[in-house]
Amino acid sequence: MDIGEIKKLIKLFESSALSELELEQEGHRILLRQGAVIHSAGAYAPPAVVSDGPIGQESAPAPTANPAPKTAVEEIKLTGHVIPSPMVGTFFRAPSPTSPPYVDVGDHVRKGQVLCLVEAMKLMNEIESDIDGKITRILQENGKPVEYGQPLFEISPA
Amino acid sequence: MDIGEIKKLIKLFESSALSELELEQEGHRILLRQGAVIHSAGAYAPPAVVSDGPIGQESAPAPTANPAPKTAVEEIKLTGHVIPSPMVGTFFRAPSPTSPPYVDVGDHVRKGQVLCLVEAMKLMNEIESDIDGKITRILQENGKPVEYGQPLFEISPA
Amino acid sequence: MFKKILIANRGEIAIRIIRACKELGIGTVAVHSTADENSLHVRFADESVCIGPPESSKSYLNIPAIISAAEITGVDALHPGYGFLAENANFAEICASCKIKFLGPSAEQIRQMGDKASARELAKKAGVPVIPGSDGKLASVDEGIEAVKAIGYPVIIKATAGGGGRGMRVVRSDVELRSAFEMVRSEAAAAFGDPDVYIEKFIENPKHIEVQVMADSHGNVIHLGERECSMQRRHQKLVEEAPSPFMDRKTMAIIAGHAVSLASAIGYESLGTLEFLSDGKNFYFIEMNTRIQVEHTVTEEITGLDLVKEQIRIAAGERLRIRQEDVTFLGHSIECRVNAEDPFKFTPSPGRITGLNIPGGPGVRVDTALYNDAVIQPYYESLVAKLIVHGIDREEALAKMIRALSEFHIAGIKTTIPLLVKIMESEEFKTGNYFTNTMDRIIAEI
Amino acid sequence: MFKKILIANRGEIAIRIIRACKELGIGTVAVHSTADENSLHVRFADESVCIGPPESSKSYLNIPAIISAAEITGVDALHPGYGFLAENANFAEICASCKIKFLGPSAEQIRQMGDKASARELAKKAGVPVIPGSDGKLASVDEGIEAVKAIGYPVIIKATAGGGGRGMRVVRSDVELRSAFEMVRSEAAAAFGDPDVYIEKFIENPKHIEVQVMADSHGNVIHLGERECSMQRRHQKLVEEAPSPFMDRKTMAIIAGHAVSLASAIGYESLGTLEFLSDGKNFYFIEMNTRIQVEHTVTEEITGLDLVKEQIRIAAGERLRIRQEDVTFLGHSIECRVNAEDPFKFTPSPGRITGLNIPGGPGVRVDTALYNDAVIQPYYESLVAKLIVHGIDREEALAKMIRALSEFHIAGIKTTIPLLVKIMESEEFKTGNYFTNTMDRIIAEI
Repeated sequence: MDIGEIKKLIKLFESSALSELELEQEGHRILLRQGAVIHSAGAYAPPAVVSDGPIGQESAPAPTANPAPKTAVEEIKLTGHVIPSPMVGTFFRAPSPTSPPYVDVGDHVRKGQVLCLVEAMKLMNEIESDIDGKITRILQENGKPVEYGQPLFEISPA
Repeated sequence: MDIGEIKKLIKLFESSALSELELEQEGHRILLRQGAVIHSAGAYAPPAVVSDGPIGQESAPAPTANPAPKTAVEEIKLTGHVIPSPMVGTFFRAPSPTSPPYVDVGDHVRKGQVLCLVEAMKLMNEIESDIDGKITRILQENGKPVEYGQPLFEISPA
Repeated sequence: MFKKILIANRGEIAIRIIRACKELGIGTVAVHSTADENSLHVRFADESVCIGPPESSKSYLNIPAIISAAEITGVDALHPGYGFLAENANFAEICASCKIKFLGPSAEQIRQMGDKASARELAKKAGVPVIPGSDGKLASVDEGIEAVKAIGYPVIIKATAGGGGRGMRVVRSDVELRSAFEMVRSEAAAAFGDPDVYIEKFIENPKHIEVQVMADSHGNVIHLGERECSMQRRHQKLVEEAPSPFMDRKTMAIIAGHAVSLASAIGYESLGTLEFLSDGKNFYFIEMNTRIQVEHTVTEEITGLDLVKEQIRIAAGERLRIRQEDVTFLGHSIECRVNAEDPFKFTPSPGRITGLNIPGGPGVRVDTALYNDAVIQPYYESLVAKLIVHGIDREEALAKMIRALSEFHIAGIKTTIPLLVKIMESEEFKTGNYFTNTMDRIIAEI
Repeated sequence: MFKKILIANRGEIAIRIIRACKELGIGTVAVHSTADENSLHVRFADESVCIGPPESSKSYLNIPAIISAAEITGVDALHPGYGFLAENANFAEICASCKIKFLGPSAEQIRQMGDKASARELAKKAGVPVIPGSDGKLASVDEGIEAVKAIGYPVIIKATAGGGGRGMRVVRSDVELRSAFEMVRSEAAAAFGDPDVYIEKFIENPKHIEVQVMADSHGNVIHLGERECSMQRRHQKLVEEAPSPFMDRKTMAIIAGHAVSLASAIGYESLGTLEFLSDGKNFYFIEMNTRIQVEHTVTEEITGLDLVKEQIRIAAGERLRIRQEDVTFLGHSIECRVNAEDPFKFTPSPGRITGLNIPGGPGVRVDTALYNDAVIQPYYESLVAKLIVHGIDREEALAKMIRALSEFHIAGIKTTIPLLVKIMESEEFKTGNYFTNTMDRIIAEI
């Protein structure tokens, strides 16, 4: 797809009533959006109502200040198998502050192997791997809070 | 998939009630979205806010009860040259209740010929034809109110 | 005052609480299920934590997840809203043990008033009238006839193990009682495996009247007048108003006095609502809600007070800022509950909002989590908006409600707005002459 | 009472009037230009008539078209709103001659108070203070110095033919007066072709205070307290509140008394607003508006009255339903005007609304014609919404306004919301210590 084609596509899109257009072909992908309403296609898309729109509401306050890790993680594209946090709590990579971590990037893990702890209500919950594979990423920081469903590890299946 | 095909697809999509359309074929993928905001492209489209939506709000009162003539006229497709009312007032086809009408369907008229009267604030305003041609339709009822811009006559140009 | 409050709820009440916190300069933490990721309560809070999957049992009712969210965000108090965990004594206890101030009364008070039998006993002890009856199961029909002597007909025979409207019969004479007694016993045995029955005074056309009380931790208890909640369908309130158009002021003053007595007697602390049934002359305490109510709004409108703020101030240990004699009632307020339901079949109607117009103008208030493009989830209760009006008198409030309902457009889902219009235009509502059984009549007519 | 009223206006005020009519059971006719076909005021009215093309001069200012619309729809009264034809005495006269009741005072009263010089004379006659000055052009600088003896410095030298802030100079001593006198004269001669000048007392930090009066056709005149309107940019009000946080109650009572005297003196009938400048101690009548004002809302909030309904009742010949001593003021109210403008450059920003969230909850009122997908037209004034809050005191009202502004999202156009947030958070507004020149300081700081 060359600039000329893209230009035509944009023109077409602008004259349409569409709010979003995504086109993938021959290894190219193009995503067009207009209108204030839609921000991101993912599950974390903010609702229309609080979007700033193309012109911005300069001093309109950002409505949500999510805990930091969430935002950071959202920017990472996860390609492998993901182990999400099954609960709200605090993420610990090791059984005690002085122990070595359960796993590190590059480690091979087996299904059922403990990967980390999530502390909730003073209880330490062991989080196990649900597949065999190699740890490719650790997505949360030791000692930091995690929400329900937040990705903890990325694993490349064996 | 070329621009022509995409254009057709967008047209189809826009005329549908869909909010999202994703098509994948032969390695191409296209995703179209339209927000809740846009209902119909026409200039007379009711605003989103008072539309009933696909399911209807059975007893939600019709927000506007326009004077009858307007609604009636809007349903007629006008193909010829239209003489609109240049003012709000009352439409009269003849100079007096006992006189014959200025024009009738089928009459040939000349540019500048008086077609009717519109009474506003006790003043009779003569409405003239702005082209030569044949009267094909009379769009308002004698003695009934007309709004600004409402079509009065349809004329087939000579 | 608190620094940060976690709101263990969703929808309009979560937003209501966030608004109160913001106006008091208190930070807010929203919790939400994965289904509510894009909800307004999440957007309007300062922080948010996802606590579980869509099902309430795994998210909004998930005590460990909520406590854990409170701990990782470092809040010093928690507001339960209504529904979900709002009247769960265990939850209140756990909050206390985790040094998180629960915005409500103590676990003990929730327990005392949560059990109907115990609440009835406490009321009797405090001299508050309860529905007279046999005070326990009847050994024989003759014992029943003896019991009626004290209370008079009509009475209702009820299965001790019954509930949900089953296993009960209204009788109006000894003859009827004799013929119905064994019938209800055998029905009860068949339906609940327990033949025991008791009798209770039957109120022909009952009004459901509730009294708002407010009690601080220093022993001060006041009431904020009554709310008329008789427009119900299957015990679900649809419309509430304040003051009651039916009750006379003298009787109401006595009922309100009883509400204050009972709250004082148990050393109550926080907002609370005492519910009464009345036939206009007599009135009987039936139960107490130890939380903020959906319909607290109508009391706010006529008193000018912000009940959620007052609730927070009480929890922070402040003294009530007004005395009973400072409470003034101005005009009349009506609330309509807009539910995502078929307005006549009452089947739920979840879905995406594709068009929205919210009424406005003088004397109109809307509490809602709706926005254009919001998705109404099938997992939770169907209340999507509360439309509240305030007029100089009942006539103005009613005209305003009809006007506001005509401006309220919600496309993409079905709502109860058409039903609410019918209620507002009914003769019974217009005259204020309606009872807990009036909705059946209105629905039958549709 | 009237059967049907035509609303000769558009936007939020047209909707405001339609709402009042609906609640009073009066039919409504909306008029609109072709640009406003899809506007909410057209949707909410019972009937609508298109009266002309987008330009105001050919539609909303088009007297024959409006009268004609009134005649074909058979209305018995007409409400002009504010702006457009609201203070056009000829229009009021034509309505009267067509037997259409104009919802405002008589044409004569509009004329009397519409002319500043005549209004000043009437005020002086009624014993109401006006800004002291030379009462006419000065023949020489010595005459000027003589005139100052009575009023004291500082004074302002103004060109008789001047206007729009040009041809004026503030002077603080005889020396300055002598040096500036001829300068202003030659400037005036150059700019307006007329060298005549006069002098007037200059008020250093003026407050713009207005008093709402209400007068029926039976000679009863009452006031509904003041509105503080000093937060202005180039004489355009941005924020209003009631009561004034700056004026002391004793002075305010005197000002309100003068407002009632003047309205009585001219036999005024309808709603009206008398505007005063004050330095806190002294106050001077400057002009009267003989119509409903944009900011009537804050008076409604603290009095509980519906001013538009009262205006309609007065026009229908009813007596005022309350006496002065029945008027009560409860709490505090603030209004923010949301304009479709760049918030810092003040350039208009018409366009399509692509996203909208309107604030709600307790004590929040929004008067607007906005809806999702509405198009803000470039032809008309830029006011798109009024956000009004009511709190138990000024502190609560201010916190509520900041909270409500944070919930107000309008996408697709620029609005003054960010500027309003800055005003609300400014030290001057917080303390109530602001004057008609405060906005300049706030804007300069941005």
